Amino acid sequence: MAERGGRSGAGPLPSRETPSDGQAQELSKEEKLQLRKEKKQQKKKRRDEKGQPAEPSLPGHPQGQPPGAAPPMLAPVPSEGLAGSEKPAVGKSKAELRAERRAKQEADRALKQTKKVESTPAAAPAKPRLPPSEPQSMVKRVPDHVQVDDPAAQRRLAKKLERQQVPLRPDYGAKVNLFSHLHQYSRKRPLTQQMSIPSTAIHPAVVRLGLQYSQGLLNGSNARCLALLQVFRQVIRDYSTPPSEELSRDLVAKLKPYISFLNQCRPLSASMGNAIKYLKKEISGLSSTLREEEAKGKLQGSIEGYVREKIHLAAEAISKYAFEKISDRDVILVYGCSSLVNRTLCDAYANGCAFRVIVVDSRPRLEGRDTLRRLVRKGIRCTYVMISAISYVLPEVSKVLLGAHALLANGSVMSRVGTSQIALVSKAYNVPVLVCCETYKFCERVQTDSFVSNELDDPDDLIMPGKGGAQLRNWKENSSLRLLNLVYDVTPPELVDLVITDLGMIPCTSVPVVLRVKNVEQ
Amino acid sequence: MPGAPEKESGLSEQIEAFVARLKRGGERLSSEEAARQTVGLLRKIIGHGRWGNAGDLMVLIRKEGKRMTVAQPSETTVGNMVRRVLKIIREEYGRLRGRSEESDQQESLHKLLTSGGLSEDFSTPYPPLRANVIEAISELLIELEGTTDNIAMQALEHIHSNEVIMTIGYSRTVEAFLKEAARKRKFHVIVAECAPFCQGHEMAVRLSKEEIETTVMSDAAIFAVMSRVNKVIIGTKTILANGALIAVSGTHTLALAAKHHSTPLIVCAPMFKLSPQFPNEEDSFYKFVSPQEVLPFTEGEILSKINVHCPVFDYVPPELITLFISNIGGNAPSYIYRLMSELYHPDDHEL
Amino acid sequence: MAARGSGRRGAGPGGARGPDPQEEPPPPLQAVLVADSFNRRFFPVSKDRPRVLLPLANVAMIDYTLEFLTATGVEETFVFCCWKSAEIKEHLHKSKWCRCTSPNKVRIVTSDLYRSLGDVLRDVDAKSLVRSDFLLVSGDVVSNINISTALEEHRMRRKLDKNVSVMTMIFKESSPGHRARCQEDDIILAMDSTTNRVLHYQRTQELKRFRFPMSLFQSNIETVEVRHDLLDCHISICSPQVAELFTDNFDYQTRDDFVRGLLVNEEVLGNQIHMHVTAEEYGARVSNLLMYEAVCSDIIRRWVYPMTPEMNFTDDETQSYTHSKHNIYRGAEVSLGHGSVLDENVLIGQGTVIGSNCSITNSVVGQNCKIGDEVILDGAFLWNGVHIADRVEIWQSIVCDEAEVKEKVKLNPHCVLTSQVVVGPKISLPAGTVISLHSPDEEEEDDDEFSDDSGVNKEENKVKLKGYNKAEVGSEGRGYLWKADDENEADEEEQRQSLWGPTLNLEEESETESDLSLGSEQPDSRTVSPQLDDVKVFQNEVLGTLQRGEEENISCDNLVLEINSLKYAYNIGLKEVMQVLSKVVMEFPLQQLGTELDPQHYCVMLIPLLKNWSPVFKNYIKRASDHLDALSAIEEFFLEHDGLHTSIAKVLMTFYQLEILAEEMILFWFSQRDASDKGRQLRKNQQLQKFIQWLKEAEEESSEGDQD
Amino acid sequence: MNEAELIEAFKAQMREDPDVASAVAAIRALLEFLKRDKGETIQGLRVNLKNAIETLSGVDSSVAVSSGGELFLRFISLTSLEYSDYSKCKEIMIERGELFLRRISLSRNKIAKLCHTFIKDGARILTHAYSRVVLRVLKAAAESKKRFSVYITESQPDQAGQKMAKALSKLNVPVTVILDAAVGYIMEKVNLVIVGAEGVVESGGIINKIGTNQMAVCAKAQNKPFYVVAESFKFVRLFPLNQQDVPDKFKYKADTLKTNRSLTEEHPWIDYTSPSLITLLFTDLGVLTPSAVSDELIKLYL
Repeated sequence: MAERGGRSGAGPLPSRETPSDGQAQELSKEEKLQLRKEKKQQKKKRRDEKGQPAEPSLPGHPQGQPPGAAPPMLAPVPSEGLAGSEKPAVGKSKAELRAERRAKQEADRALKQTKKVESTPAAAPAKPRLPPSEPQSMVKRVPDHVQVDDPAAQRRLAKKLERQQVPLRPDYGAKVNLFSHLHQYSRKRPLTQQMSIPSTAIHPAVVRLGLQYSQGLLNGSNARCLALLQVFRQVIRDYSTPPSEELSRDLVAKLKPYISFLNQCRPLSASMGNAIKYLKKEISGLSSTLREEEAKGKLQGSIEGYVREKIHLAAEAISKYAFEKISDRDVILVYGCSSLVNRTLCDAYANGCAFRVIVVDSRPRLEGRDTLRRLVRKGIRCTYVMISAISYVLPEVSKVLLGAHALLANGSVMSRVGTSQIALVSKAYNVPVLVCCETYKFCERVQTDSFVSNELDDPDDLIMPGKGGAQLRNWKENSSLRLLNLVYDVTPPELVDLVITDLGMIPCTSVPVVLRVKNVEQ
Repeated sequence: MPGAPEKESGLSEQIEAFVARLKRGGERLSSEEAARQTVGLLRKIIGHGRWGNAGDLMVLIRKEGKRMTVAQPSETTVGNMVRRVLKIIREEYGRLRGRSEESDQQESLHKLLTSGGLSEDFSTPYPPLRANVIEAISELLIELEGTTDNIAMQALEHIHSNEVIMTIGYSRTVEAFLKEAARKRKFHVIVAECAPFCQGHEMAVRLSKEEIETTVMSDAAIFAVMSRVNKVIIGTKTILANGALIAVSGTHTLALAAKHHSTPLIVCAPMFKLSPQFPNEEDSFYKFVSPQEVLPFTEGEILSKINVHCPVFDYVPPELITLFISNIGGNAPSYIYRLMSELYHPDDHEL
Repeated sequence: MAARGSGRRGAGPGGARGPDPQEEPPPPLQAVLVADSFNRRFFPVSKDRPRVLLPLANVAMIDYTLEFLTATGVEETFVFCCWKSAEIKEHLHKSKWCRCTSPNKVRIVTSDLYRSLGDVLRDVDAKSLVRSDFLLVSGDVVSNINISTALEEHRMRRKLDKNVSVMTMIFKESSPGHRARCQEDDIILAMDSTTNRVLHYQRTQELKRFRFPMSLFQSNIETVEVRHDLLDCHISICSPQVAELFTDNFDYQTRDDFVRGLLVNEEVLGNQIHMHVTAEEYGARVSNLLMYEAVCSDIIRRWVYPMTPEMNFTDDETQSYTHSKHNIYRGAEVSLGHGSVLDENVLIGQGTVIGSNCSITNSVVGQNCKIGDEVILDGAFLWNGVHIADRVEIWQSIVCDEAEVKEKVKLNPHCVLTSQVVVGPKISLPAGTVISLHSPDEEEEDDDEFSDDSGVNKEENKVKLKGYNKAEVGSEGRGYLWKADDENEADEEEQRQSLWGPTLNLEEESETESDLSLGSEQPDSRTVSPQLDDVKVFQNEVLGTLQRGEEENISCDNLVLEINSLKYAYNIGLKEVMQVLSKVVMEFPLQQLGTELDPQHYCVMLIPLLKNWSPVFKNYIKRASDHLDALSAIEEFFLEHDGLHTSIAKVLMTFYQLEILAEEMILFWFSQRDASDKGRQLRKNQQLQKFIQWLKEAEEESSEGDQD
Repeated sequence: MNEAELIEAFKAQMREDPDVASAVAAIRALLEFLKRDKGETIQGLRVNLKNAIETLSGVDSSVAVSSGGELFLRFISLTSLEYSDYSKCKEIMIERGELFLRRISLSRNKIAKLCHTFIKDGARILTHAYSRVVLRVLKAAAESKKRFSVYITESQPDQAGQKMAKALSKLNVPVTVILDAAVGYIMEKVNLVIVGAEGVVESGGIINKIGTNQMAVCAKAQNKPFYVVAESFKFVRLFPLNQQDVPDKFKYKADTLKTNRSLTEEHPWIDYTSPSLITLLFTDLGVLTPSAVSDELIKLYL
């Protein structure tokens, strides 16, 4: 308790960070593990002291933003772990250690259980005639990255990571209450800082990819997914089955830490999730009779196949369908930067369709500028406005063309934040809203608002570059000021007129239908 | 009077400077200042100007007023103040003529039926008119001083504890309003930053200084977050005769989002922002600044091939607004027309 | 002199001792506006209207400049006019700037003797007009920059290390390839990014590779930055020293001379130049028609906010516009026929009538124009009172006041019709056509602004070109094609080039041609001036050449060739060539036989030589500056040899008769106040006086001759 | 002055000036009646006028007439309050009556002046049936060098739209006549809707030629502004809740009402448009929001 009090009362973040970072460098991995154990130990003790239920609502608790008035700062998980538990780390009885080990084993078993449950939906389609939206997928575990406020889940995560020898990424800055269940990372402190490189556990290609994700060099669910698959191909190429192991098992096991590493760098996109699911299925589907080379070849092939048909061909098909909907003298409004939409427009223009484009953009990402450059280079007439000015341009717009991050089973569209807003205003000016989305981005999740499962980007991005940024620059010192840099939002189905997919044009309410069909055909 | 000429030249220089400032986009000139300066100048004009009777005075005011108004159409308060002054002149003149108040109200069916003579003339000179008018104007100035506080006073009637309030950009009135409420109650404010100028940042910082829990977010997130908001409280540039707003761009989106989640939208605006114009000449209300704000010049060659727009204001139709809070209390948009007719004389609607 | 003195003194302790906080408030900001470009880039357009009065979006350029100055807090502006000064005066008197209420007092200074920026600044110094730091701009700068910060920095610097920094140039960040970046003004410069000090400054035009002096990088400045992403706004904050420096160094003609001069022998003068880079605001100079186009459309696209058409900053009621979507600006009582579309970025002046089914985009239409039916205007700039008949197409061209385009005419990109020209019907002008009522060869007569292309085979031109060529301007056309006929191809090139900037034909440009096209900015495009010893050697070489020429009387052309080759060999600037040549020639007689001889004898010796070599001189003495150089060289010579004073008149006479030196220039040279006392008493010499007198008369009657 | 004369006077008014609003005609007739009235007391006068109004609405059962009549009555009573002596009072009435008529004769121009600024260059306008005021407004717009095109519903059963179309094409405004059923189709093309009104009721809603309501509903659905232009003498003290609530005497022509057949298979001639569907009303009293209308009426009658 006392120590906790000290912690919550601790001064501004940096002062707390530095020691932890310092250790991150000097401590060897073993020591770290050691310390982690300590921490868990104490946590357990603490939990025993006071009942589980009370915990999350306790003010100033390390994790778990309590409702109502927020404490000044959230102590990032590992740092406080380290900060808290050095001194006791020295003396320690064998018994305690043993006890821990036992506890650990139990936990592992428990985890295995959950893993099984989790993997069922992936397996589910294998069973013929069974629609995927049956019980199993309902009991599907809530992903860790949306329950940061639940210490139990966090501990589970931490445990899992450390078993996989993946460092846990510290949260950054104070979070908005409403989003206290999400991670908030800082771009300036990537995961790799706390890793010994070359890492034994993680394939260098994956590390690179992870960095690219966390630094925001790779954006857009398509790009991210493609990159991921490329990396996996390389991983498989370099993989060799250790003796007395079965490829189909071991490879999956090997991939797991990679995935959770990437997940730490930046929560997986739906597209990536689906791709991974597919890959796992492929691997586990391998017949044990195959020789290693054949197996690897087979996997390589299936990955290529996936990329080809699910992404490239799909895009082609979509741009074909969309072309029917784009006519001369149209004024088309696009938002942000969607590779699919860009491609569609360029194709349409190449096919001699004379239309104008209005590119809408929003801080802090300003991806629209990218779109703008591409389209202009192709020779398309463009207009560029900020999202706040849409109600000025909309009267002249004839169609709104939007990309999507994922299509959820209840028909709502998950996409770059701002998309829903544009759909809303377009409705007010009764301009039809079209969404382009490949079917491989469809997922069984359902979601009704933009809060439950979302992603927080680096809050520092909101600070205005140049002289304008003066006000916000030292927001961390200001206890009652929060910066919210949301990544996605959810557009309710009634705001979307139609979805263009590689299977043709469908109303977005019939997403579950598509999912069912897909699963059956697989 | 002695020294009149140089007084006048000095005055005309002041007017010149004011007009010039307005033309240059009125560097961060708040509406309240604009109003006060306008009234101040007009008072000077009345004080030093050469005029015999109410008639020529009104002509004079109209002339100068017009120049100030056209200098920056988006700054409607200037025009409003000119109209107020004209109204004052009419009233004072009427009083001197010994006409009772209500007989000089804007034309109505009633008047159409009853009143005898056609439009009155302002030709009869009354020596005390100058003094009276100036006095009345001074009162107007005093009224202007107090507006913000009067609005802030009502804060507690509208904000209960623990609610989540959204606002956009920066507005002195709203700032005062929220701070007032914060003295008694705890609540959470979400500020849309309002790109490209991001006045929202300033707002957020100022609020958080008062220990109000504040969150800044980009404009794109307005709709995403709206579902958790209990009230939207915004300021505005202008209230139009039909109860619509000309407010900082992004407000329309905000209002639509509020409507979609049927969240009440409250507008804090002092009376001097009421403008008897109708949204037909929208274009003149819209104000466009340099594309630089949106897309930097360094973007290079593509600039010549594209169009970049950076409107400063939005038009928000009245049906999206729940309530107006002005320095004289709360009103529904449907009642704005009445306030208008009390503030301005119909003949002055176009200067 | 003062400048240098103070410069050195300040270098030491000044830097250490910071500025004391309580200073007297800075004096009212002054500005020097040069309402003349001292070149003829805009000929023939600027024959009818001085350049600063050309309308940008229907408002004269100079108004933008003045508005910029006023907005940025200038309280007194000196407008220096030369070419067509009367018109400028009139315009200014009518404008709001001369009202008593204007916060910016505008004083107009006119003189026909200004031949370059240098002259203006010398005059500023002579009249001692500026009291403290002042803004230096030319009358064709469009900008909304608020220089207060730059000014602050400037003053601070000057306070910190006693007046070492004499000038702060203002640049705007803009990536290469930006349309508003004028290729001619394209620069590359090296700066000290900590102090913002300019270390090296160089024009990039038609330079394949750049040379930076090693010293740049050897010097103890650790943060050297080489930048090519800057656009020169042609706005500079100058300290009074600048004017003095111009006075001290007579050869400074343009600001670039000054800058280079200062940078090259910085250690000598001990003066520095600093720079201020702005990212947000806008600033550009209309230096050719391409820039005209660019700046115009930038104004329409509101880059120069708040100086937008509908703001009507000139307070001219005929200039009130309403602004609506897609940057459409309409003046009062504009009438549009049914089916006519204003697509985007269009400005239409008051009282213009447009027929039906026209399509207009990215264009500016002046006041009281008449436009027929089914007209297509794209990137067209019509000035006031233009008449466009039906079915006309105009692409990226300029049609000046009261010009008329008959039906079915097509103007291809970069055509220019100056005022009152009539073209058509039913012809299509090829790209880059320039048509004016002034025939290209009448220049020499009405040539106030003395400049380059003096009489390139005017004789044969004289003969032809009376009456308009129907083939060129159409059956009902009126106007001369400003494209000389085959035998002087260069001339035509130059003509088009000088109007629309270089982008049009960047192919091979012979030395002379670029001279012509670049007008007074010409010296800049050459690299840093050479070391003195080079010049010495060169001089001897030239002397040798001439002697040989004398002995084996080689033809002048060959001599020229020789000299040119030498020039390149030693990398000598035209200026130096001028001086050296005249010097050598003057000294030639003395070289021949013993040093001292009496004036008559000397003249007898000299004059035939001059006669022989006049072609050589002619080849080099082209531009105004050349004349002055020659004259100064001559003066120098006579100052050295007091004995020969008396013969100066005779010598000049011969130069004049041989049409080597022009009378204006001689007069101008003579009228320079700021010569050394020796120079003055040289001028006292009465033969010279007489000669000058005679010249003056001659000029008067010739000018009288012009009137009728 | 007996009924026949009165009716004759009324008809005469309509005949000699086809452009006159029936309300104005009624008021003129009544004024005439007043002049010739032999009565000695205010009360008597009132009674006679009441009957007179009855007879007039017998001739023309439109809302306009009754509103005009009511207005006149109100006017009488207001004046009578000021002057006790009857004869004095009467001449005042007559004098003011003339004045009043002169005033309202100007009202259309006033409205045109107010409203035409709302028509932007290149606008596409939808209007309904034939309305003199709308015509005047469009004329004003055309005169101010604005280019706009107009869609008109032909408006069965009397095809009033055709008449409007002719009038407009005289002003060489491009005009298209559309089916009444095509309103929903055309709505997304147009920028604004302008209609006239027979009567403006207390709620701020209007009573107008059948088909107006559907037009208003469509406009609302597509968020297009729906403007009403009407002179102030069309304001009538009436508060219909819905179509049923509008009195039959307004819905059907006077003669159909006389032939007391069951009205079930008769086509109503007018419908009621609720204020929530109306963006703005342009009257000679200025530009009013629907809520301002009741304000006016209250001022007059309370």
